Amino acid sequence: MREYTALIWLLMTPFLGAALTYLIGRSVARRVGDSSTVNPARWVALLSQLATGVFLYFSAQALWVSGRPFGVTIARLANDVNGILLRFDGISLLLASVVLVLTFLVTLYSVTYMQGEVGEEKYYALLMAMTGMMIGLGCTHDLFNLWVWFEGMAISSYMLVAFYHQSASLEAGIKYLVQSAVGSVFVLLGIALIFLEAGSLNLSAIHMALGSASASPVVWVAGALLLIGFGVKTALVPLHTWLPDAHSQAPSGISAMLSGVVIEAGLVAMLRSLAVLPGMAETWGYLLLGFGALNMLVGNLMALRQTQVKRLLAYSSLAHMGYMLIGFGAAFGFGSQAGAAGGFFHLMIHMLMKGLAFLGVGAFLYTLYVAKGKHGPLMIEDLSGAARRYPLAAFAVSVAVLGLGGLPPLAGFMSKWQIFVAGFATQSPWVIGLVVFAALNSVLSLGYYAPLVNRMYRQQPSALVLQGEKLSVWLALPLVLMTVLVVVLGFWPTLAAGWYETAADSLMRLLSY
Amino acid sequence: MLIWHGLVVAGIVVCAILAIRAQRLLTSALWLAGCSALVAVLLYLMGAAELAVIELSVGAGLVTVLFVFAINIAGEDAASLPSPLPRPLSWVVVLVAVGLLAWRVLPELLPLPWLRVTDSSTFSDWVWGNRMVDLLLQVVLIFAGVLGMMGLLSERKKAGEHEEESA
Amino acid sequence: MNLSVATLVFVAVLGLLGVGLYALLATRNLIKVIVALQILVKGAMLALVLAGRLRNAVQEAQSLALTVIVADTIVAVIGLTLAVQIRQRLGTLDIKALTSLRR
Amino acid sequence: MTLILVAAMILLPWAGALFVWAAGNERPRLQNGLAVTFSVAAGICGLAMLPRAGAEVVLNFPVGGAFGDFTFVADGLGVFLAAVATVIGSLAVIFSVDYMKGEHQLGRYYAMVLFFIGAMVGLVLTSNLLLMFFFWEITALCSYALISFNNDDPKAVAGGMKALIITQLGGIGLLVGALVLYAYTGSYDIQALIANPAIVPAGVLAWMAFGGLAAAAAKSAQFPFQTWLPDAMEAPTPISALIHAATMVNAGVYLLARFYPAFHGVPGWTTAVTLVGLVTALLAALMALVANDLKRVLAYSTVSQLGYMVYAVGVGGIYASQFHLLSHSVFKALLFLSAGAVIHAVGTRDMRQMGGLGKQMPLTRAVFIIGSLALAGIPILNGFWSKELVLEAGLMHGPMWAYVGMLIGAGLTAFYTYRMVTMVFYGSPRSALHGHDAGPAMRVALIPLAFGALTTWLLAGPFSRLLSVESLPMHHIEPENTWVILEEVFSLPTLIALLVVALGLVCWWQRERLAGLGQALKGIGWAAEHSFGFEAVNRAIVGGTQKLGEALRVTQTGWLNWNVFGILAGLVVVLIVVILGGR
Repeated sequence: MREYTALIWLLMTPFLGAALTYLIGRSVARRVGDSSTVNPARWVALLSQLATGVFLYFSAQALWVSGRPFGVTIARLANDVNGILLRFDGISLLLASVVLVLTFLVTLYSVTYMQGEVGEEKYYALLMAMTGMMIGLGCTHDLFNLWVWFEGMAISSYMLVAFYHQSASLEAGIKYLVQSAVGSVFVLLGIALIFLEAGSLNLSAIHMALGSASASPVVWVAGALLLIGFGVKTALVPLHTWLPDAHSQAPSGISAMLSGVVIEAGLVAMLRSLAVLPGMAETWGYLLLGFGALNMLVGNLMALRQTQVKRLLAYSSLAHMGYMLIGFGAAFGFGSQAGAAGGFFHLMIHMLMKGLAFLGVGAFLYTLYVAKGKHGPLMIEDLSGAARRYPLAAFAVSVAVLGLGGLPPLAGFMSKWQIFVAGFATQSPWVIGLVVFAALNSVLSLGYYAPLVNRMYRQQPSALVLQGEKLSVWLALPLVLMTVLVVVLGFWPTLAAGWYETAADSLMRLLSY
Repeated sequence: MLIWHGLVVAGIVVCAILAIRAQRLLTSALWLAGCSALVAVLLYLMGAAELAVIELSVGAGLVTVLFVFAINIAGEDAASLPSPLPRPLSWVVVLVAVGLLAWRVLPELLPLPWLRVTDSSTFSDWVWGNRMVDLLLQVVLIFAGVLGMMGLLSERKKAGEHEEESA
Repeated sequence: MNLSVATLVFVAVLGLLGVGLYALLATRNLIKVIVALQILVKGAMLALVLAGRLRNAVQEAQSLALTVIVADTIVAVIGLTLAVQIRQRLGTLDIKALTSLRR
Repeated sequence: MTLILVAAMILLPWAGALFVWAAGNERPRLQNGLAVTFSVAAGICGLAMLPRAGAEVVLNFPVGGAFGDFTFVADGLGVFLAAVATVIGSLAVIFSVDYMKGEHQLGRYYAMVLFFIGAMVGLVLTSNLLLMFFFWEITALCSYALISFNNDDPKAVAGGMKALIITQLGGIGLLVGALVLYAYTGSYDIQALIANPAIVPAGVLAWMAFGGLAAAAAKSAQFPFQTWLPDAMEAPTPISALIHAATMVNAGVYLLARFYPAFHGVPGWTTAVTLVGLVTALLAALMALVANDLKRVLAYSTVSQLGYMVYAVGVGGIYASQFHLLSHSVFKALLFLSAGAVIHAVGTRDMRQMGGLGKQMPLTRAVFIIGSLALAGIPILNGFWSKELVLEAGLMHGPMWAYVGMLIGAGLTAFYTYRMVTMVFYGSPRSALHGHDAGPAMRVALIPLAFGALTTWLLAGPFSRLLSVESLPMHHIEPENTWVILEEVFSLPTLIALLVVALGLVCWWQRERLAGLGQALKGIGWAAEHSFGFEAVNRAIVGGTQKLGEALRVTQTGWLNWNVFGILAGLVVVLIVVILGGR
């Protein structure tokens, strides 16, 4: 397969899959009723994900073999430089893989979780569309096109957040919508200003056009707008306020997607667009480091006193975004490739761990509430003694949260370590101080992760646990797979090096250090 | 020339302000339509004729219809209660943000001459050619949007199954 | 000071931006929040076209702005649908009713 | 062969953990059998490894990236501690067969114990500082999971959390050390650092040295981190014996001993280590004097004895410190396990309710007294020899004030030991408690330990050969004959020390007459009962953090307007930063 053929199909398959998922699902739903349990939408979605995976494999193969990014320009005339360049580099590979893996697991998981919900086919179709948007977001090399993918990702996710139609989920949905729309306006303004200065939207062309002159104040303002605009989706403190609401109210599979890949996709968009503004990387680096510190502190402190499990996990996403920001801050501010590698590694691992945590907690939510037609928040007390009835799910959640807390031999330790190493290697006292601060934050985070584990291993199950439904195999399968991955990557971190090292290399090329 | 531009710009801002200040939602939507129409005029004046048409039909037309529909269903909810933010704080933060933007960007714009358009490409060259990916994505966006709207509007048939735990 | 058209249009951008942002801070009605979003996006769109005009790339800028209009209309549609649903569930469009998710 | 043994010592317990966990809690007999089999197999490997110690690398996995080479070196120090971990570990597992009978979640218990044993072996055998940190944290994780094994008890949960948080806090010191080492040398090789500390700049080495001291103090429950160990006594007693007396808490001492050649040149480091040891030994001994919970007395005495070992490292007596570590592991494990037998029999840990139990449990009494005598430093038990070696080293190379302090500590040790023995086993019964003697599996664990407490001092010579230049080239420990080493003990200072110990005992016998003195010392007693204010500091820090977290929650207002305000405020701040500092 020609490399760009694979790339184009990689970008198109999810959308074709989304359309097929909806059409087939809808026609069946019309025949056998909306809340049928035999809706084939999920299988169509799974198949199209597998097909996407095949094209991703070919693209990855091409990238690894040649070691060079490749791309294709879609333009009016052949070789027209003004077209949109779709380019597959290390960052694209990382984001696409992470997104696809999590979507696949979430779809498996939803087989039980979303079974019989009204609008199941819409759920899967939008999930596929969101996946496709995120894959495209990683692959585009055009600033405006980046925004279109970004906006598409947001549009596909609004309904998923508010899927349950209850007052709380609608509330979370509208807050999410308004705040991401504001962010998206800032991004557009930033793009307009860059377009004004550079006269081009291709990222490389922007880099060259702006590189010739000294940075004008307009470009600085544009960068700030991009940082804040994408920062809303990335949940930088204090732009984070939508996150705990949306993450806690969405169906658990969607919470996993939001926390595991959507905010990271925002981060990737931010990094890509900021990286091409020449001669400013240092300032963006310091800003990212600052936001990283703030995110860790606020995320951990807010999580400390939470009583709702999903809200607690949502706040911990803030803290983990902080770790990634420290890695990328070191990359921007100090040209540390190891920092970028650490940031990307933590992005991957966080996807696994937080995805696992949300799916595991969701499994409890499902067996204790949803399966009985109730929709309440899962409180920490509800998990008392869960391990006695659900040993597998309890173990998975324990692995996830202890990994999030950075305890070896789980993968979260290794990715944090990579970031810490990069921080120390800068030999800047400020960054070293920040790394120590990050380590202190990890200890602080144990202050809420560990009680969660204790709660699940109580001898006396809560009444709710005793009445819970059985854990279905579809709920259990993703949990097992992700638990194994979290442990294996803890012992053998370099297994993922093909992804995070390549991505870090690509980012450093963008920064042209 | 400049006067026309000036008048339209003033009209846009005034319409926007009135849309915000209007007590009734329907009035607000209509002022928004006015604002949108004036933006279309400005776009035309700037040489973006095709876009002006689209803005007029979509921005001033379709969106207004949508608003009117929504307001009809939702009903007026007129009472303008005070926001939780202290008013001076809102003023200060908006003025500072906009002021900073103006301070950094306007001086760069001032010396730029308002040249005649010499671009020989056509709108369709761009939409159907160089920006085709965007265009295809619009299709997906519409698909996702329609699905999202339908999903949000669909009646929960298993309503009994989704009883809320009122807090 | 020689006031150019570019400056004037940018003033419109800033005006729309300021009004929209202020409205987001000051209004408690959900539908008005959506109106404010519309106003904001109009500003951003004007800025795009302005940039294109100054770069002698009006056609390119138009094609970008077209996508902005479409995307933003979709956002408005979903936002309005959400607002209607909220109104039907909670009986009000007041943002105060939407503060159950706190802390 | 060494390669296989080293791998087996780590992997056998871990495999055992998996098997026990997989066996399921419905089959406790199978779980018992599996746990005992795997731990004993590891123990045999540990013993078989003892004659094979050497300074070469036995295992090397090049992992690459920022993780370096995962190397293992089975030198004397490591092999010795690995043997202690596996042997005492297997004894604790055997003891658990009786002690944990009827527990619901046996799988979790054994899996964690076995996981711990493997990690402890890894910790002492690796020569990659990252990997050491890795294992260091695993031991903390296991310790936490086992302390709060009984998750229904809020005290157990709190104790586990406290242990976890405090050891993790200290662990940051080790983390900094490892990161610094990598940042300046590009590898994590411990041996290279020890052979030539000059590979990192002097100022940076100081950071590593004091970071290491902090980590060691937290792990070994030394001043000012000592508070977690007494609360860790909520763990099942075999765990207290294994993790909180014989192995994990020694990891801190091990760390100091391991890096002594690299760090002793850092100005102020040895003094700091000496001081930490001295202060801890005295404070903990005072607290042991007033505690009434049997396991807490033992915990304080552990802290105090660890203080002796740290002190020994501070004055350069690596050999003495490790020898005392050996003795202490044996007699303290013995004391804990026999205390466990008592607690298991009578169902309480409060010594005020015990008394006169000796007649009901003669075997337990006998082994407990052997352990106590060793703890008090009475000839000819192993504690006597090793403690005298520590004091000897202190007198020869350390400051005089510290030596005097440690002598006082020795007297206090004798005093509280005697108090404990009488309160538990002698006198008239203070309540209607009925004890039954230790069960068969318990005996299997207790008797070898009692024998060890009587005899391990005979190993002084072989032990010095184990730690000699052949396996630890940088520590400069001379191999000596047992008798030469033990002869050193017979000198005037030893007599003084013995006199102090005797004085301690006399004080107990004459306690009625010394009541006046007791009144005078009431302030100290009160302070000791309140753990010298450290608990209050802990509580203040924890409470403060929680209050801060609670206060911050106000920022999540739920008001959409405020949310948008957050975005705008962020924009303004970034714009200002960019305008002012954009370079």
